[in-house]
Amino acid sequence: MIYSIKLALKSLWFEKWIHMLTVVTIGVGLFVLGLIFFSLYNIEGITSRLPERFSVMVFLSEGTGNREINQLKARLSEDPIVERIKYISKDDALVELRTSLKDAAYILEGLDENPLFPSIEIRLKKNSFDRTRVEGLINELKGLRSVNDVVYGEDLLGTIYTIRNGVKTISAGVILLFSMAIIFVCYSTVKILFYRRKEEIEIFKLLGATKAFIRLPFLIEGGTLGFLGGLLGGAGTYILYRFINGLVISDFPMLGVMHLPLGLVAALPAGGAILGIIGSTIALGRLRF
Amino acid sequence: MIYSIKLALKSLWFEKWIHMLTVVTIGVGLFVLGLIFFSLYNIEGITSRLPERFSVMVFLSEGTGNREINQLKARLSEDPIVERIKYISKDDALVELRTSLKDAAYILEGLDENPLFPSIEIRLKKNSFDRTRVEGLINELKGLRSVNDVVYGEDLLGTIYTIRNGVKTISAGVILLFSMAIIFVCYSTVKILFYRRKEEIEIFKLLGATKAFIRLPFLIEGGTLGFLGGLLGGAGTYILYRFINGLVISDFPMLGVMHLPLGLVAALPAGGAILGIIGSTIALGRLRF
Amino acid sequence: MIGFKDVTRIYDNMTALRKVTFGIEKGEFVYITGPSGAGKSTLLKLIYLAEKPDEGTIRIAGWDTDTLRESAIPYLRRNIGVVFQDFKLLANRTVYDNIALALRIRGFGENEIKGRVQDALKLVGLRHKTDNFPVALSGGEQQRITIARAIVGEPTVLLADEPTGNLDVDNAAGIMKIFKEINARGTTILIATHNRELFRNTGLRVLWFDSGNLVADEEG
Amino acid sequence: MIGFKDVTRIYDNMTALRKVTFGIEKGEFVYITGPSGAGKSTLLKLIYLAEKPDEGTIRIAGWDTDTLRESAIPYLRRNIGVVFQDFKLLANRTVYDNIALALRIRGFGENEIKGRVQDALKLVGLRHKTDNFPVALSGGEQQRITIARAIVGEPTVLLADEPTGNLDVDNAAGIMKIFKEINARGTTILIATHNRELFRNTGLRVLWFDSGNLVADEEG
Ligand SMILES: Nc1ncnc2c1ncn2[C@@H]1O[C@H](COP(=O)(O)OP(=O)(O)OP(=O)(O)O)[C@@H](O)[C@H]1O
Ligand SMILES: Nc1ncnc2c1ncn2[C@@H]1O[C@H](COP(=O)(O)OP(=O)(O)OP(=O)(O)O)[C@@H](O)[C@H]1O
Ligand SMILES: [Mg+2]
Ligand SMILES: [Mg+2]
Repeated sequence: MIYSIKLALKSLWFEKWIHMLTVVTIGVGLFVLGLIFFSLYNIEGITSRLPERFSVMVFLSEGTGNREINQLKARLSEDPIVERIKYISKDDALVELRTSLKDAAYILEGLDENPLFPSIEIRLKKNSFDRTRVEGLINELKGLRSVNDVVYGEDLLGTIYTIRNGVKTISAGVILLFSMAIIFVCYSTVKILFYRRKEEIEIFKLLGATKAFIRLPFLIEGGTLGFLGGLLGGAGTYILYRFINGLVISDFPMLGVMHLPLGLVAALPAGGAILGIIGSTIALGRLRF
Repeated sequence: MIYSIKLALKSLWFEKWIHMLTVVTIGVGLFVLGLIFFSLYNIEGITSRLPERFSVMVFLSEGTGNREINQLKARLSEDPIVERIKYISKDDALVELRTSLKDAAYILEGLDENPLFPSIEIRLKKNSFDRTRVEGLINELKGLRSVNDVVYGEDLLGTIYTIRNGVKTISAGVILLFSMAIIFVCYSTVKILFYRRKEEIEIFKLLGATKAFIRLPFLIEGGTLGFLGGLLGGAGTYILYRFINGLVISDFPMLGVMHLPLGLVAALPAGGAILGIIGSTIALGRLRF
Repeated sequence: MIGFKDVTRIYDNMTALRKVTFGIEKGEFVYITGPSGAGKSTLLKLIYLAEKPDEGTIRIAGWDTDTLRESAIPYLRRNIGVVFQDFKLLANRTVYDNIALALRIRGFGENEIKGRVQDALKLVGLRHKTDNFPVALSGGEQQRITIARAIVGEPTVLLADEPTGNLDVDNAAGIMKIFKEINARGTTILIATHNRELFRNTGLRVLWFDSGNLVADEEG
Repeated sequence: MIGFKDVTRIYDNMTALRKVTFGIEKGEFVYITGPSGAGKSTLLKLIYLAEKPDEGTIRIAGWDTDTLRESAIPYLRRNIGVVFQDFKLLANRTVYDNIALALRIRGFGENEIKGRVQDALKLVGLRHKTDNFPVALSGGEQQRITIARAIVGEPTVLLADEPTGNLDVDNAAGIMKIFKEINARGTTILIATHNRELFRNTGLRVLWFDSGNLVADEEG
């Protein structure tokens, strides 16, 4: 066992040049995978933050009394999918309209009296965002006598779902593709390693080495290569993350700060080691005496 | 020469298993590069199409005569950066406002008379999109007596530039990174090939082979591997393109159809062959007798 | 110790050994000879299990090769020291590591390995080459390293394939002396050689092969 | 044809050849002998330019190795056929391709190559092994393939390093007969061997080496 480790380390060091290239290859592969997970993580983050910003407007009927309004407010506050509600009086509504019309606000100057209705703005909870429940709530509200109309971004709702599903579909494809690519790279790397050692393995066998004795150095070597590749890939991902974040902060503040889960950076070396060992095992195949 | 080609092909066939892995590795690398170029191409396409959709609204002063309006229209039509103009009368404007307010359009019901101004919508040319010239035009228009106000997406204008520059910066980094990665992969592949043949090369030398005779099969082999890898990468890119396009058409019609320049698909095998030959040359290094 | 019964080995269309039958007792010293391509190396390969017979059965140290479990092969091989005709030295290990490998495979500790390897190197007269790589050795030196590796594990059977092909008379005599000493300590020895000088007038047993047939079994 | 003047070759701290001076005329048949590690192979390596002398000068076929341009080396080597002590056969090529390689490097056409390779294989008695890979050959067969490769190009100088180390008496005699025929046609021949039987009573020139020193230059 100790000798196997020594053997593996010696071999790693003895052919350090060729192994450096291997590590870089695996590193690049894992870097790409890291990048993809990073992108997915942030896309998921951004799309899942969207519903939070999405609100339902409940326009109240003219002449709805305070009691009814308070009842409705209480009913909505209790609803599990509602984050918070905001009551907007007729006057508030006009101010808001004026603000949103900006330069074109002068079109409101001809108004004699406030034609707007009081309304309640409902912000939905981020996590319990569930289309059928949202629609259920909306239909319930529409049935109320005190409610004149409910305006909700039906289109937006659909779009968010489409985007999320699209992202998920693409994600699945891309992850599958790149995982396969990385396994291929690891496999081919170890297979090449193995081909180069064919003669050595032959001699080991003839001298009476057990299969475990022959395999162990390869597994250790493959694992180490994968681990180092993962370190490299992780470092690359982290550096790119810092770079992108710098760019985002200075040039695209509206996108918010990207997030790189530290677990991902840590997972790359571990994943690399596992992939390396799997690749080595496959590449070694079934030894025969 | 003929023998060198035969030698290369034989060697390719003789070790077809290991070479298949090499081709896959290079293929994956070139596929990633293809993907990046594809993405950049489409991001460029989308951002350069944005200004086309961007328009400047010129609100005319109340009581501006038809002659003045026609003069202004003529002046604008002549401007090299203007794609086309559209005159919107007071009535048109109200219809448009009503449409854009949708469900909330009832707020306009209290209006006695149309409070809106006639306006001219200017669509800017896509190609001659140049910030300073656009601002020059806007300032000129603001100075006119017949013009009440000019509304243009100053923010949007800035954002487009920022996005474009950001994309370019990221592009440069990503392309550099991946080109290096691919050269590394090619190099390491050929270096491994070379290591495996070290003994063979030694024997060739001792039998009196010239350097060209020794190098040629390697270059042919490296080139062929790169070419096949490129074919694979190109095929992969094309398939993904079809897949994404299918997705886009069915789920994100608003993004428009993505474009895959056929030149890119063709460039991958050619680029692969060149990279393979470069990699082989570097890997062979300086032969000594 | 070693028993061949009607053993035939056919490569593709080439019969390397044909219905060979013989037995070797524990502690015997036997030569195998015959012209190039007679099947000498094939015979040794069958004993160290690098080849399997197409027909017939082989018994080694009580094991029947027909019924031997694959996982037992390494342990059987550890009792057999082999001097390969083509040396089979690892080009990327030093002389020391090449010889030590035979012991490391057997799970020896580094201290014991050190002593044993140095002894074996001394025996073949190459202690000054301990840290060289095989490529830096002359043909005869490589051959002696191979011999050192075969004997360092103190095997119960020693197989030597043309062990003096690259050695001058004096060195060859030295090696034969070592073999005889090991044999005296009880090791069964089989030497495949075309060099009749080695066994002439020794009175030792010689198996003569020609084109895969055992043609004579006599004293040298 | 070949002239050594005060040639010394030192590997690291090991002097393989020390101030060696001799000359060989065109058409001579010379043996180089001495114990294992004497420097025989090193001497041949210096002639086929695989090694460079640390001191002294070597002249080969009118070329001075000091002033020889690197690009001329392949062309000089094409005039020298070498039987390597460790064979140096390509494991992934058939016997045919291994021998043909020597001619392909020289730019021969495939038709001429075919005829010549078959002739050379016939000469060493291995026509039936044309399509085998080296691994499927016995030690002596590999050695004869190496010899066939060395002579197939009809070199002006033939260097053979222990060419009969893996051959039985009859095969060795056959090979020596071939060498003598080639020599009769004008080829200069140098054979490094520890096998004194080869030159005993032949009356041919023998250079004796010991620990890198040329200790005798006499008739065998
Ligand atoms: N793997 C193989 N495939 C096909 N033929 C083989 C193989 N190994 C050996 N042979 C053939 O079997 C015959 C016997 O080979 P073997 O190596 O046993 O001869 P040998 O007696 O050791 O000869 P030498 O003295 O030349 O080493 C030879 O003709 C050889 O070509
Ligand atoms: N590349 C090298 N580096 C270091 N030492 C070397 C190298 N090549 C040869 N030697 C040493 O030089 C000495 C002479 O080697 P050489 O191969 O010439 O011997 P030789 O006469 O051919 O012996 P043999 O009959 O055993 O083949 C040997 O002691 C050998 O160890
Ligand atoms: Mg043999
Ligand atoms: Mg030698």
